Amino acid sequence: MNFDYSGEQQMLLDSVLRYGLDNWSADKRLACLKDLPSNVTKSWAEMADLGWLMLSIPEEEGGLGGTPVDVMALMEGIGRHLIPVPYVTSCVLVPALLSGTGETATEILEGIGLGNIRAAAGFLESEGGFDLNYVGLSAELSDNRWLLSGEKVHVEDGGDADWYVVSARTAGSIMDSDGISLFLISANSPGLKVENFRAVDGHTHSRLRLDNVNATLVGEKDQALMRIESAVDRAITAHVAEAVASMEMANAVTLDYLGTRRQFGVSIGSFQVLQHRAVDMAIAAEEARSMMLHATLNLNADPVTRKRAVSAAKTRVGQTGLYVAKQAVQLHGGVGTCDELIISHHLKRQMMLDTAYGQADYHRTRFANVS
Amino acid sequence: MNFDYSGEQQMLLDSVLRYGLDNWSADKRLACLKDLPSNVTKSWAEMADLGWLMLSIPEEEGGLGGTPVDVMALMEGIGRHLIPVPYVTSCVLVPALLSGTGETATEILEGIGLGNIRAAAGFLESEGGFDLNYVGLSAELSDNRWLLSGEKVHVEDGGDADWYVVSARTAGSIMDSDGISLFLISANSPGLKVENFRAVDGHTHSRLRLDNVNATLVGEKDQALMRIESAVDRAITAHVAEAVASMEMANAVTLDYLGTRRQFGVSIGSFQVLQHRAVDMAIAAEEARSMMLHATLNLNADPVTRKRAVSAAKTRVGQTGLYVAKQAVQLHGGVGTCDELIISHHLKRQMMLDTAYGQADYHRTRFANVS
Amino acid sequence: MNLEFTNEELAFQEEVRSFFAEVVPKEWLTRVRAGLRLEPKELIAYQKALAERGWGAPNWPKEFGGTGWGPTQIYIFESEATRAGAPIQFHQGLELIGPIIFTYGSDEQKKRFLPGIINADDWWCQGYSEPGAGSDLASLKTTAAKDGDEYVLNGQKMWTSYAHVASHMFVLARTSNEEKRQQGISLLLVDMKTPGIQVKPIDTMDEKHHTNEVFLDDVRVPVNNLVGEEGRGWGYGKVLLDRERMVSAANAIHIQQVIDGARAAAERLIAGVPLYKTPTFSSKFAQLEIEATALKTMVLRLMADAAAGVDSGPRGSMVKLRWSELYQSAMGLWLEALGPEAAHFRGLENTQAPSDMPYAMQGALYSRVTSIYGGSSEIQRNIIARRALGL
Amino acid sequence: MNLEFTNEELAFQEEVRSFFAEVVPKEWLTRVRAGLRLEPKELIAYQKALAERGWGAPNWPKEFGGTGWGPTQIYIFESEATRAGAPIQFHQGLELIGPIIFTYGSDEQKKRFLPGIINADDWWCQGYSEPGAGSDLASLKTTAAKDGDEYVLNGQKMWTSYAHVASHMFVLARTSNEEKRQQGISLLLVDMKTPGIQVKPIDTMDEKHHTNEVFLDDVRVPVNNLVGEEGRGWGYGKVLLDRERMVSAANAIHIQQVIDGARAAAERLIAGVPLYKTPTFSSKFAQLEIEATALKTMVLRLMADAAAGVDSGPRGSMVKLRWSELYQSAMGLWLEALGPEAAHFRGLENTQAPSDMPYAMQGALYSRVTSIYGGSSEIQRNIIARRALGL
Repeated sequence: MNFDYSGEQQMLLDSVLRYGLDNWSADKRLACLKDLPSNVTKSWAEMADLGWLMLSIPEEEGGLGGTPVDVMALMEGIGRHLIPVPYVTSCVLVPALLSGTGETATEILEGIGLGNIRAAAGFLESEGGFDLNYVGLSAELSDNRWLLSGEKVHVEDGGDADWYVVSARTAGSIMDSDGISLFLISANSPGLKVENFRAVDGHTHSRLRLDNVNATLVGEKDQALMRIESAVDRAITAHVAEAVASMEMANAVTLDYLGTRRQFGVSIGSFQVLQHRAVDMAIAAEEARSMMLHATLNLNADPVTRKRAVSAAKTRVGQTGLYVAKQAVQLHGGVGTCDELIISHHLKRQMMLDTAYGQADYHRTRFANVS
Repeated sequence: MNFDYSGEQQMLLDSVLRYGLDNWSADKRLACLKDLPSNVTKSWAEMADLGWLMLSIPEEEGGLGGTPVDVMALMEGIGRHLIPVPYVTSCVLVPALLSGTGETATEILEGIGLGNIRAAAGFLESEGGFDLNYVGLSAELSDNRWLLSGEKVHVEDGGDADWYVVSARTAGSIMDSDGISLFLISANSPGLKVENFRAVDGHTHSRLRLDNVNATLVGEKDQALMRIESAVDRAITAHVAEAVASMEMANAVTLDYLGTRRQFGVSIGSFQVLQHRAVDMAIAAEEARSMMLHATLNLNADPVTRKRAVSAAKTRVGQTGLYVAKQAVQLHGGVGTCDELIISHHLKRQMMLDTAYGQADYHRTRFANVS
Repeated sequence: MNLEFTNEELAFQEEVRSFFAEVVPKEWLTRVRAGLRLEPKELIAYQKALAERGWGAPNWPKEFGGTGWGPTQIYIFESEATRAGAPIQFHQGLELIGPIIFTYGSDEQKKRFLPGIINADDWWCQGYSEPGAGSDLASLKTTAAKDGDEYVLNGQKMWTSYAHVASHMFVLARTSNEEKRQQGISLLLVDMKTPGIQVKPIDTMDEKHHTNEVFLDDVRVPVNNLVGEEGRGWGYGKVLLDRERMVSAANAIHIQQVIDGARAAAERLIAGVPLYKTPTFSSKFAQLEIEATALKTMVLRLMADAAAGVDSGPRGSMVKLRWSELYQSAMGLWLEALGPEAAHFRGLENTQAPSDMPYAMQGALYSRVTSIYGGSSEIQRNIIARRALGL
Repeated sequence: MNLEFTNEELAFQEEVRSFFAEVVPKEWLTRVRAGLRLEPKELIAYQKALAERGWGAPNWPKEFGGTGWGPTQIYIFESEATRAGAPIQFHQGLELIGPIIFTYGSDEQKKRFLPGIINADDWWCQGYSEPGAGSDLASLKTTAAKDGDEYVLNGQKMWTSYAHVASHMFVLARTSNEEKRQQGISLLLVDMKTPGIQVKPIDTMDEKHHTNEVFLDDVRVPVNNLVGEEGRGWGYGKVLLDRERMVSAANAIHIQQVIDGARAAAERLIAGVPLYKTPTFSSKFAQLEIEATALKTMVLRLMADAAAGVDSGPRGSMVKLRWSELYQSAMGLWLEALGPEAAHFRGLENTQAPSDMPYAMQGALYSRVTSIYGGSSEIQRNIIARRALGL
């Protein structure tokens, strides 16, 4: 039983923190956001050079074979400085979906690791909420080619992906656990329409409409749900680490503000009500960090244990993350709502992290029903 | 649109307040509790003399024909001084169940109004929770006599009743809305076993086991559910007024304590955290009073409006009442948990009031599902 | 004690209802429900329609062009506005400077400025807050130096809502330095076209331009535009204390619009079932409705107090506090109802999101400021503790 | 970084598990789950069984009769105790005075008193609080005047848990008046059979006799029973600061018992369905389990810090705060699970309620004091703000 990072993990975290501070710190952020796509592209290339993009890709597929704890260390750095790169999608989720499924996948993974390819994954459909087994998008085999038709309403970080991994129905009917398969499609496939949306936190998401799109089957036919759930749990857990680091930064910034901002002739940190609020925010961050460790260290456990751990973490970190970010804004007063201060950016990211892959209540229900 | 008591209602409230202060005030309470049954009997006789017991009984049945607002005024007095009499059961619930159902009922009601008879009502059965339509207790007609068999798990204030009104199944099956009828049974009927329980707030409740108990049908056969629901809504609303007055008293006592109790050389009311807590308690009481008015003034509306108003009030007053009472104990510190201070008695009563006829969450669900 | 309206009041309700049915366009609905202000030109059109009907200033006495309505009528008016999806009237002129002008202003000021507020020819903004002052308004630094027939204003104002569209601004400025910081502050009426005024937008996280910094650089204001007496501007705010409860009340009545917005969003199917029918969402929504019922009844009691000329104590502050909390919760539920697509804030390359998505997110972000502005929740609690609880 | 136990630790877990399977009677379960202390004779029997096995003082060093276990073993021990339905050991002797005696006491005191704590021959109570002192302990008034070989104690103690069953009491008393209120306070060990001690029960709302007032009237205590130096008693409490986190940790591990109690109560059918399967109850229960998971992981981190000899900062206070909140919530859920019969506190005339009903109500009422005693939640937040946040 041990909660310490190894020396290498600590070094990784320190480098990401330094990178974030140098490139995305509060004072540089507004300028970066003005030309967000090119700054993200620049960071992506630099992260590729640093080897970070191949962290969780298995060694046999050109990566570093990093563990969940390695990913957690990296995500702490990303979260603390709110680096708006599609890291979790491209470098955690997609590798977990593709790894070990064969040659095409290996090529894509190598490209991701080197920074040459970005990929995203689409599971969710209209009227399906966050349910991963709600898959109606059809895959038909015709002349030995898979043709996909249907819609994915939300693809996290789909905005600038070169490839999409999507779930499709190859057997059974909508909501069946069996009969779901994974497919790879290129972003410029004929018949694919990509609609992009900017989120409030600088990420770009997509809606996909497919009309007989040529696709490559990935992994076991009909039996992809377990793989998808496991990969999404990894993505969620990485997000959880990002959220925890963002909470801790928001707390640090707020604590600093409480000490320096003066009203009615005294520092506002001398007001007991604000002191106790800061304490509750600190406790919230402690709880969140504990849940992050709990989820991360159970990612390789049996599926029931893993799902309960991940959903518990997603629930509590969603709740405490929003609490901390909202209170951080509140304690800053009017300026807390301004773009100029970093604090509003933490709130926006926390809102989006809570939404990604299911809000707190969705995961509380999943936690209760896993068996 | 007007929220003022009439002159008569104000006088009624003032007399109950005076009566409570003279007989059940905090400094007399512990002595009273030591011989609770005889002190309740004494108060009951005095309340009969004051005409309070006949307040909500219709004039044509020997009562004063009081309105819901009249009852509310009286209950404010009872709640403020936590007078542990079975008023709501005997003088609000039972009259609403019996009135207009004929001769036997009129006799009972006259006896209640004069203080000669106490009556209680039993609806709830094992595995039925708080659902009033969950009725399995059977009523069989044999030689023109109704014979009842079965169980009622909780009869509010049943401890010293002379008569019980119980719901029984005369048609259909358990949980059907139709097929429920009301019956009157005497407490000393052969075949009736009464088990009594003391509650933490000084009230005494019962469990009834019936084995071919001779009973008198009251009101329309098979169609009693609407009457029961309406009567229980009146009882709940009276309890709500009691709870609100208790909250306001708990707040007043706590505010006084904050002003007088000194720690670390200052009055504890000077700590901002405790000030804000007191504000939240005051807001809770304002919300509760608003809900009390909302429910009371909608008691005679159509059933859907009435049910939504009553369940909304029951929910919010349950929540705010527990919040206020718990915080009142918390702000008093250790002494708040002692019998000696009145504040713990307010908490115990709030807990029981929240439980009676369904806790907050039960009524929130009812509110959502009424149509 | 009763909740019923008289026959007269019921007739009035009918009248108001048919008026709103006519003047409120459907395309306002989503933004109004999300608690977002409409565009200035829409608000102006709405105010002009009200003014034409004689209802431009529901809370003002008749002699100044108001309706002279009592609290019950105002309650009916706001309830019907809520029901019809009408916005809250822009309040800087109507509720903030208007009443000060008709209470303390000169006859000339009344004649010049009051009609423009009612018929929306003028748009007022409030120059009170300053950088660093926040809740501690008495520490303001903007100066107004008398120079002949004019005051010369210098300083910087902050959080000046809608300064970028306003034609006029009312400004608190220091005309002398006294020991007590609240003294020596004067209230001036300023034409926004006066040279020396520079308006700079403040970018807020909701990405809606609604507030500004205003730089005052040798801005010359005729002494005739001084309201009341020099150095007593601070005290004139007190007339607002009593009116604030009506602003809070109007906001609180309109909370139903946000709740309706969340409810409409929850018609979305989740795994084939409308979200509002799922037990966990349904119970959260019921909780919101129940708390809104309490708030609405608190407002009714406030109105009844006002009708009876009774002081309603801290209930105005309580209503403001609870309103902002419920607004924030309702927007949270709305976002939840949007599901995964809540993340779709702005469509790129001509892509459109369903109309309530961007507005719901904007409304949710905007809602955070409601527990900060107009006296933060913390300040409100300080006030209630002191004034009502004597702590 | 990992959560796994070593093979040695797994073997230890097996050993502890079979021990508890033997010594814990089933009839304790409901009371333990409701967070209620067992009867003194039951606690004594339990402590004697532990002592016999060599596990009487899990947190003490070996040299004083403790187990010498490290944090992981202690964690395993408490987790298995929790699982088996074992109570928390009575802590006044084990965690409060014992460590002070083995740190500051004389050899004679160690020899005389430590074994009695471990084998439950002695029962200690704590004479610290006084009427009116509450959280402000330094204002205590009880005096100890030296008279030859004895101190003569006079004063009144309050909230003295289990004084009515205790054989000994450790008392803070003033041996001199200094300017700084914390100075001049001494710590004395008192035999409860000494003449002049009167114990009077404090009636609490849970109707369980667990605390008392203790009147000290010319109580003569041998000077040999002074711990450490005269006038330095206040400072000896500091040894507890570090140990407090272990007490909080043990409580927090045992929270699972209360949660299991609520869960078992929710097996009751409501309209034919087990309550725990209804969506609203299920989501509240899940919330509780999730927060308990966070608490448990906070405890693991605390244990890991302790193992590494690292200061865990304010995490002990945080654990205490969150534990009391979760305990209170769990008891609330338990009561809700009881439904209408939650009101059946005591059967009259030989009537029996299902065994968990009275205990659940008693536990719910008792739970209120856990956010008050041992530094109220408000005091804990003050401490965290000052020590950890520097505010």
